[in-house]
Amino acid sequence: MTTEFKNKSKKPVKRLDHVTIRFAGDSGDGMQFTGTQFTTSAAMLGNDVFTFPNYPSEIRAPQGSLYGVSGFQVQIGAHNVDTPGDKLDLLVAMNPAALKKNLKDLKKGGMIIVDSDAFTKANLLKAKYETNPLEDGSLKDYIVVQVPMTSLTREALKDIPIDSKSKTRSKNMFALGMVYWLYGKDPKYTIEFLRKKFKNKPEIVEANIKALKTGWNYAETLELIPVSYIIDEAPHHAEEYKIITGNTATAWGFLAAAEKAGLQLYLGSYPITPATDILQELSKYRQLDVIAFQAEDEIAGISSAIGASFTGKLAITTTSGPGLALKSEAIGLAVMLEIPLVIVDVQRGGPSTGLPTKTEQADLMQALFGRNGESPVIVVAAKSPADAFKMAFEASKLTLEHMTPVILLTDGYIGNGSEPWPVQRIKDLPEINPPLVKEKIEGWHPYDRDPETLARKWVVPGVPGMEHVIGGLEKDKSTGAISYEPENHEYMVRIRQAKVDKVADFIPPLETEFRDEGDLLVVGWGGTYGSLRSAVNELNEKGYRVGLAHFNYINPLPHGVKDVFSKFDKIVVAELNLGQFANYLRMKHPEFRYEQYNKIQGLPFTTEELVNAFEKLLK
Amino acid sequence: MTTEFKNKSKKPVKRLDHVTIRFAGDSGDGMQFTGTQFTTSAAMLGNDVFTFPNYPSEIRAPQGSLYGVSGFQVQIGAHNVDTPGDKLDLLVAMNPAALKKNLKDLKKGGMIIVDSDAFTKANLLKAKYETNPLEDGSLKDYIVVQVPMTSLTREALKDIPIDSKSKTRSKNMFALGMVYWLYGKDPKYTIEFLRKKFKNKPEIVEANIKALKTGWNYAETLELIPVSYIIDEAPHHAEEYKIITGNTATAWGFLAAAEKAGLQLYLGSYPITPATDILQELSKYRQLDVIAFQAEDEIAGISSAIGASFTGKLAITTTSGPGLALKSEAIGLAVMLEIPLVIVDVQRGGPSTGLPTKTEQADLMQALFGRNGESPVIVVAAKSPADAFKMAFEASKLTLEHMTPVILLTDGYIGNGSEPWPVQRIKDLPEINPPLVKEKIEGWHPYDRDPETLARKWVVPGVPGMEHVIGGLEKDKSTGAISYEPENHEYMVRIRQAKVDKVADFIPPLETEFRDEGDLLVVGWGGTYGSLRSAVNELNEKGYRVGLAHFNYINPLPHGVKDVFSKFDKIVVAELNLGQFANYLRMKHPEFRYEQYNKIQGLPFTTEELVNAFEKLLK
Amino acid sequence: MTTQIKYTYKDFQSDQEVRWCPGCDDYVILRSVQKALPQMGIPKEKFVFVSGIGCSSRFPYYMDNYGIHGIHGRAAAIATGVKLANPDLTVFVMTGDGDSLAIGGNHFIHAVRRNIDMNIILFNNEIYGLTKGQFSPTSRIGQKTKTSPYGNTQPPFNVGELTIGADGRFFARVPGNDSKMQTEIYVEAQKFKGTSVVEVMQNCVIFNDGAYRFWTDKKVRDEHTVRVEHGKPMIFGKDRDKGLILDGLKLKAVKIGENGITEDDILVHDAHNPDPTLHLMLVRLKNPLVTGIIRSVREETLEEREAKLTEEVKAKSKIRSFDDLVS
Amino acid sequence: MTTQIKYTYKDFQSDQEVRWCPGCDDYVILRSVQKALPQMGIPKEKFVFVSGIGCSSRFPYYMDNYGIHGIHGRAAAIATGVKLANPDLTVFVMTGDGDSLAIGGNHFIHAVRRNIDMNIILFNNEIYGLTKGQFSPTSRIGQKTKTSPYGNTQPPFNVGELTIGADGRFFARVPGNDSKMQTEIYVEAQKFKGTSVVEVMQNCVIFNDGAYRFWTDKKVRDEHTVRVEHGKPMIFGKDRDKGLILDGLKLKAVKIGENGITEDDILVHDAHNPDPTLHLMLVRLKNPLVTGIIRSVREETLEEREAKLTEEVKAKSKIRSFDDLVS
Ligand SMILES: Cc1ncc(C[n+]2csc(CCOP(=O)(O)OP(=O)(O)O)c2C)c(N)n1
Ligand SMILES: Cc1ncc(C[n+]2csc(CCOP(=O)(O)OP(=O)(O)O)c2C)c(N)n1
Ligand code: SF4
Ligand code: SF4
Ligand SMILES: [Mg+2]
Ligand SMILES: [Mg+2]
Repeated sequence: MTTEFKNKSKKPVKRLDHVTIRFAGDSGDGMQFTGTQFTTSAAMLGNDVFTFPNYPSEIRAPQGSLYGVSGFQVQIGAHNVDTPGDKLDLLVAMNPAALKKNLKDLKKGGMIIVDSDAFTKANLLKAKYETNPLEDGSLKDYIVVQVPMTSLTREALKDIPIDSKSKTRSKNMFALGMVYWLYGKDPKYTIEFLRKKFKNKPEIVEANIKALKTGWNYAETLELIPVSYIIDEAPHHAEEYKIITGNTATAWGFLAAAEKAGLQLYLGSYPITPATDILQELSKYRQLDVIAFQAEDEIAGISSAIGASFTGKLAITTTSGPGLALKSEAIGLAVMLEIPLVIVDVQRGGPSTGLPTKTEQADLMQALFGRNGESPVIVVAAKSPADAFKMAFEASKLTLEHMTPVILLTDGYIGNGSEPWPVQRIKDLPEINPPLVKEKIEGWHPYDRDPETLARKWVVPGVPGMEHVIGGLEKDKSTGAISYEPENHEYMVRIRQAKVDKVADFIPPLETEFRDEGDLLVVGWGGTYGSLRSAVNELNEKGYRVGLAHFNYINPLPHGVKDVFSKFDKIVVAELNLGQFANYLRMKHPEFRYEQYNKIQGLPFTTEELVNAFEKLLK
Repeated sequence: MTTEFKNKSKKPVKRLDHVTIRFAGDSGDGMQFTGTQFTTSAAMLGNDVFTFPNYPSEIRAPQGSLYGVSGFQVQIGAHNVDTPGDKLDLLVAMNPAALKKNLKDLKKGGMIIVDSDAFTKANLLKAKYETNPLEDGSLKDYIVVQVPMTSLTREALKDIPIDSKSKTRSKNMFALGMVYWLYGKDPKYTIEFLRKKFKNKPEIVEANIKALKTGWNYAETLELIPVSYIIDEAPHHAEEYKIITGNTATAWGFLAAAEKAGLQLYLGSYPITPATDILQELSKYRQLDVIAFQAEDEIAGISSAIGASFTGKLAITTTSGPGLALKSEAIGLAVMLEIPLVIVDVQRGGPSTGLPTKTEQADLMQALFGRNGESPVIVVAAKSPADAFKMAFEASKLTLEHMTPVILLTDGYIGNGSEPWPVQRIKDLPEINPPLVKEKIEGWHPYDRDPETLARKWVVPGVPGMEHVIGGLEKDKSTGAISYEPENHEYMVRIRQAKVDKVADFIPPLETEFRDEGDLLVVGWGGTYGSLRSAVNELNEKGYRVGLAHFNYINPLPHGVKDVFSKFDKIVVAELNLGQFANYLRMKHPEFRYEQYNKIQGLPFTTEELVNAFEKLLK
Repeated sequence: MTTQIKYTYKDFQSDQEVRWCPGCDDYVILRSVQKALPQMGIPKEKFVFVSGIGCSSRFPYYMDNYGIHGIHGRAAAIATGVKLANPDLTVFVMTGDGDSLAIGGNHFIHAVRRNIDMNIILFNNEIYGLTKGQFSPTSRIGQKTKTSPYGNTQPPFNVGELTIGADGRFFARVPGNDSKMQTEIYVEAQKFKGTSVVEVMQNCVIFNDGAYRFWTDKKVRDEHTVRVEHGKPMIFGKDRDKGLILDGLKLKAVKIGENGITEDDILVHDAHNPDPTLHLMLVRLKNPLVTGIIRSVREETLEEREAKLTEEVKAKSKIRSFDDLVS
Repeated sequence: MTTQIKYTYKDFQSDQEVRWCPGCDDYVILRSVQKALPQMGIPKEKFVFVSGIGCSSRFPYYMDNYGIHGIHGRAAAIATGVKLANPDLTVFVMTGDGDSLAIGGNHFIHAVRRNIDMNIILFNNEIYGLTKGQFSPTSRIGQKTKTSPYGNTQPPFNVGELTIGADGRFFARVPGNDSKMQTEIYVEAQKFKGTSVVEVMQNCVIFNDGAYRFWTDKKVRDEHTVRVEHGKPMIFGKDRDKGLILDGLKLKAVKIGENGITEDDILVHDAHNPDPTLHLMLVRLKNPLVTGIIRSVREETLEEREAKLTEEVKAKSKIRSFDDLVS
């Protein structure tokens, strides 16, 4: 730690394995920024981290209102951390509304840091408090640290020549400084960051750093904070990880896949929460020859991607549930054309517009079956923010090598959440070998297939002598000409299915975590991995014999399911929907009996509720 | 029989139980008309009938070409007839292409009547015959009746003052006359029909009737036809039946339902094969206040229907597979709004554009699950052309009384096929009681529910004091205001599901046909009913112990499934897809083991292939 | 058509908290509509507000009327069903530039073509607000947004040109910050029988602040805009000393009193001319920008045509019920 | 751009049997395109034909080129991806009035707005052919079709107005039975850099026979149509004795020699004028109907603008690979 920020107090220091913190305030209070800074510092210093932001659905709600509260939660740990944490150890609440909305998530005995300046009558009213919670005793079960942050910040910055609004706005840095002190974290990364970011505004840099330091010092001396904490750091991580959200990781996975495959990346998309970030991220990379086309709607987005794929690009389209519904007809076309295409669905709460800013896993059935006719596609899912990189890469590899569309499912929770991603270079990544044809092949027919993958070749405009037309009508099994022949149709329906089924030979078999036989197997898929892992971990620590089988690959299912499942007495499928994966398993493996644990609240699982539910099954 | 058409020949008359005939010729040869005439006469005279047309997918293919052949198949029977028949007893082929395309479906020993005038070199070439099949002995296994129909017709009409083209065109009536004689059918209905239809063109009437009579007489005297047949007639049917296609029956079912419910019928649709007929049929009924709105696309079609439903109409939308895909997002909205809406999917071969003029049952999964989020709808299916009336009525009743969208599945086979429909009057039909509110109710909230059906009330614009807004965001369980509350969301997701599940209490329980216990239970759904029934009938006649359980109601499944299924040793699910209903049963009733019999050729089952397949399972 | 009840704008306020960003022009639109409604003489329960998805599409929640908050882009299609099914209702479509011109472009042009009597209020902020700032089909070339970090490359639609190109019979344009003009024009739009499109130059303070400053800023707006009114000369300027004249096939702004130009030389606005030539010129003008009702041509509406045809068919047909049909 | 290979129309014929109805204008279009292609000097493998669904959309199968027979309405959107992904290709969109203006209306107007260099050949038979005869968005009021048994009630789009309303830079109209004019105009459309829309007045012999008879019938076509050519006077008539003049804001057909009118009074066509006022008048004219290239205004295409921006960004950025990005 830089000497300046050495803890000089005599207060005791307590070592913790992990801690969960939430910064909450008005949308304008900079809570997302504050949280991100804390997270980055902790991670840079060698903690594991996992974050989850919780924005209001309004763009900019009136100051102080309940529905305008913005929150950022992070769990940091000395060891592996799989979730943003269930219950809070610390809640930073910049106003009454933030306190009101978030208090229920605080642990009994947890700490609250509030900006007491914000607890005005007007603000209390907006937060629908009848009495002041700082005074009425309602917070007696918590350690309440009241700090007049606004006035302290303004006082500290009084000599800096910036406007009064900017001074007030720096109070988030004051709060951050306090939290840094509390957890013994060096603020150097934030200071560096501020210097870079506001290069051209030295007063702003000064103000922010001053506020930060003031907060730090204030915490050190404040009696109300009787102790500070330390979460062991493993500094070797620092260089090889970046903290990225699942959406960024998804975007980067495609960038890497395109480069690895030697192809240009084409995205055709239409904004929709919570998938828009991927489009926004990829819009930045013209220098990498990415074409990020914002279309007039979802159908145009995917249709243009189909056109791009026809010309030999790695073509993708990104959306969320309602957009996937709109794309279903075009996905069917891609199935019929047998061309590469990745469709990303960042799932949100449904049905219909539903809960657009919340998370859910209820698009699984739609991804598997939401098309007319027998229209199989490969379906894969990412299990965490960082895993989204891997699965975007993997989805690209599968679509390019197997010549059939792939749907990649993520969700709002992992799309917006972040965790450290182990930086990878192109050379570390698996090869991608699409069956792209660049020169004339004698005797070739558009629907001839590779015997191993059943993929057809990818012949793109510009290759002389290979001119051909593909389309959505059923086609002859070899020439690709329109065919209404009954047997040919049956053959084609079955071979398209077989092509997808065969993918199972090219993906890793199912593995279990914790143990490969026992009393209960917890089965999950996609973004619930972290929560399930925590829960199963806890159960094993409690002495139960519980295994975890988490699926990244959904259609086809990986090999080994039967072996894995048959070694447990009970199987429970836990998911954020009414049981879609459980039902899918009933179709594919009717020989087992499946218990279900489901939650449909727009929220991820908490470890606690999972542990309780599974314990019941174990009794 | 009118005396004029009394069989005066000495040829023996053979009594048959049923017979299958196909009329085939160029698209311009009027085969659909000819077939329909024969069918109508047979039915009017008291036979049971079942037809299936087979159009070319081209609008008007070049004369004589193979792909321009149009066919119309009918089975007529003294008793119950469930299908258009597998193999033909008689093939009428107006040219070489018609013979070539249809011969494979003729029974060994069956009869072919050909227009020998059409077997010119040019036509043989177009039909890709190298030698003339009438001469090269390739038809030796059949009774071939060569008739120079064109010249005989022209000769017969030589004195009638119509143009030469019209004379030639009358040859289909010549052929029809022959077939009437052959099966001892009185042509009086056709003669009446011609008189009415061409009221203002007496020469055309004369020509057609003359041609018909000439054909009749010709058959009577022709030695090549050594015998005529009789299929017993039960004339009491004549008055109470109309032969209608499944698509017309669907349209009429909605007309009846709207009138019964006291509502105006609103259809918002976009043309698509093979569903267009329903839109076309309903476009005719302005006098019944039907609003048939042809929208700019499928999405506008359903969206406008949602708007109409909001105002208190019986709102429907009709489409086929690719259109259903496009409508999926809007169906989700209707689920969320909890308003009445029927979506008809006349299934065709898929995926994508697939085989647009062919039949298939591969949209089941899409109907059940093709939407984002947990988005349950009621799904029902019609099992035959006439049953489409009942199920359209039933779908309307369910959507109106349970305030949730219903998907009605039919298919190209039953949509285009026809059979006698027992004429029903409004008074014979069940009551429909939608929870429509016409006056202010104090204390009402938009999402209050009826405890029995869980349906909310249908309050429509125009009722003072009941103004409210509904939308696609999750809503508070009572007030309907936007709600992001986690528990409320879970409650709403589950109650929408429960509302659909509860429909099981309002529909008939599952029943079996033939026997209610045995060695094999054949399970089917939708348009395959006729074929399955024929096959199970045959198996029982052969002494096997086979039952049939056919599903009209798919989501929810009717009560009684467990009871029915558990009384058979084996269960086989037969469907025109890769096993979608079988998989659905695995989800809903994992306690049973399901065998599958599947066909994906754009064609209905034949009785023969079913009998063979099921026999194998019985061994 | 007139009713006894006298409403005030408060009768149209719902109990829902309005949740737009402070300073958003959407507040102005809301209040202007609420003020216009009492002037229409229509019972409250006969209004239906239909919207899609977007900031603007939240509108129906804030009105105490019947309404549907639909799905993105489909408001015009839903409204079409509402109006065809019950022509007795007064239908408003509240929509954004993304909602009606991106994903909903098709329903928009078809609604306009069909000329159903409904009122499309198009909140054109030249941005996607609700999804936090991506370019829209009306965003300008070069505009930096979250999905065009280096500047937008797609040329924008001109809403008026597109509307009239789709055979639009009523088109008006109003500044988002001018409540008075809005209220007047909403009343006119409702009176007009047929599809009326009102483009509101709506400022999004958060993601595209100042897009219309050149025309709506109080300091300059009188110089940079001309409000046209049927039958009146196209005069503008703080001192009402400027006007539009026709110079061949081009509109030209001139100063009255200069170069011998008098008020009589100034074009008189004919909103009712079925020929859209001049309306299109007005719609395209950028400086001064034209506000007010640019085009308003009465033609038979779809529902009128439908009703007439249905009457004709009924008069000729003997079928009165399902039983007649099957008998 | 020019290539050594000399093609004839036969080089563009595929081995698929052509399956339109005998007598359909689609045959004329096919042959005209096949004759136009050899004149373009582009290697065969660089052409891509994209279509949706409809009789017209069968087109790509009959060409020996790369092609996609897409889904209904999405041809323009698919083609957008083809061209943006590989600007080196020459892209044709073959589409019907239903395909491009009903279900595909949105993609159509957006393609036009964006000005991507592609050629949209719109087979306007004012009917849905493939689905056997329902009215389309260009069908006329009163037209009896299978879904309008008592006559169509929906007013039609004017393709040219809609195109120009969506900021169209190239619009041409050609008779479906005039192969020579078609070939010429397809060549011009391809040469034009930007989105070109060619409306073909295509006769559907089966479901809407004679829709264009008034204008295309050999006996009257010279009197009822005027073919405009850039830089030439708008003269028509069998004896080339008629012409168009401007009368205020209206076009008027006059007889040369009568009322003192000479050839010099006749309007000279300026297809390149960015101001669409006159083009719109021409597009709206019904008698004589205007054929030929009505508007052709060169502007930067989307792909040109994209390429320029990408070059700029590259010049400023040090990131050349994924590894640079994550380093
Ligand atoms: C099918 C679908 N696609 C995308 C979205 C995401 N979305 C919601 S509103 C919106 C754009 C809003 O822009 P605009 O219509 O201009 O309204 P504004 O917010 O600017 O008022 C988008 C892209 C959605 N809700 N549904
Ligand atoms: C999603 C979808 N909706 C509807 C159809 C049915 N359909 C096929 S072509 C067509 C209209 C064709 O009309 P047009 O584009 O004018 O082409 P034409 O046949 O007249 O050349 C329709 C409605 C379809 N194939 N797919
Ligand atoms: S984001 Fe823009 S348009 Fe939306 S409410 Fe805020 S200011 Fe208004
Ligand atoms: S139906 Fe009409 S458009 Fe289609 S091929 Fe036949 S004539 Fe041509
Ligand atoms: Mg907007
Ligand atoms: Mg057409």
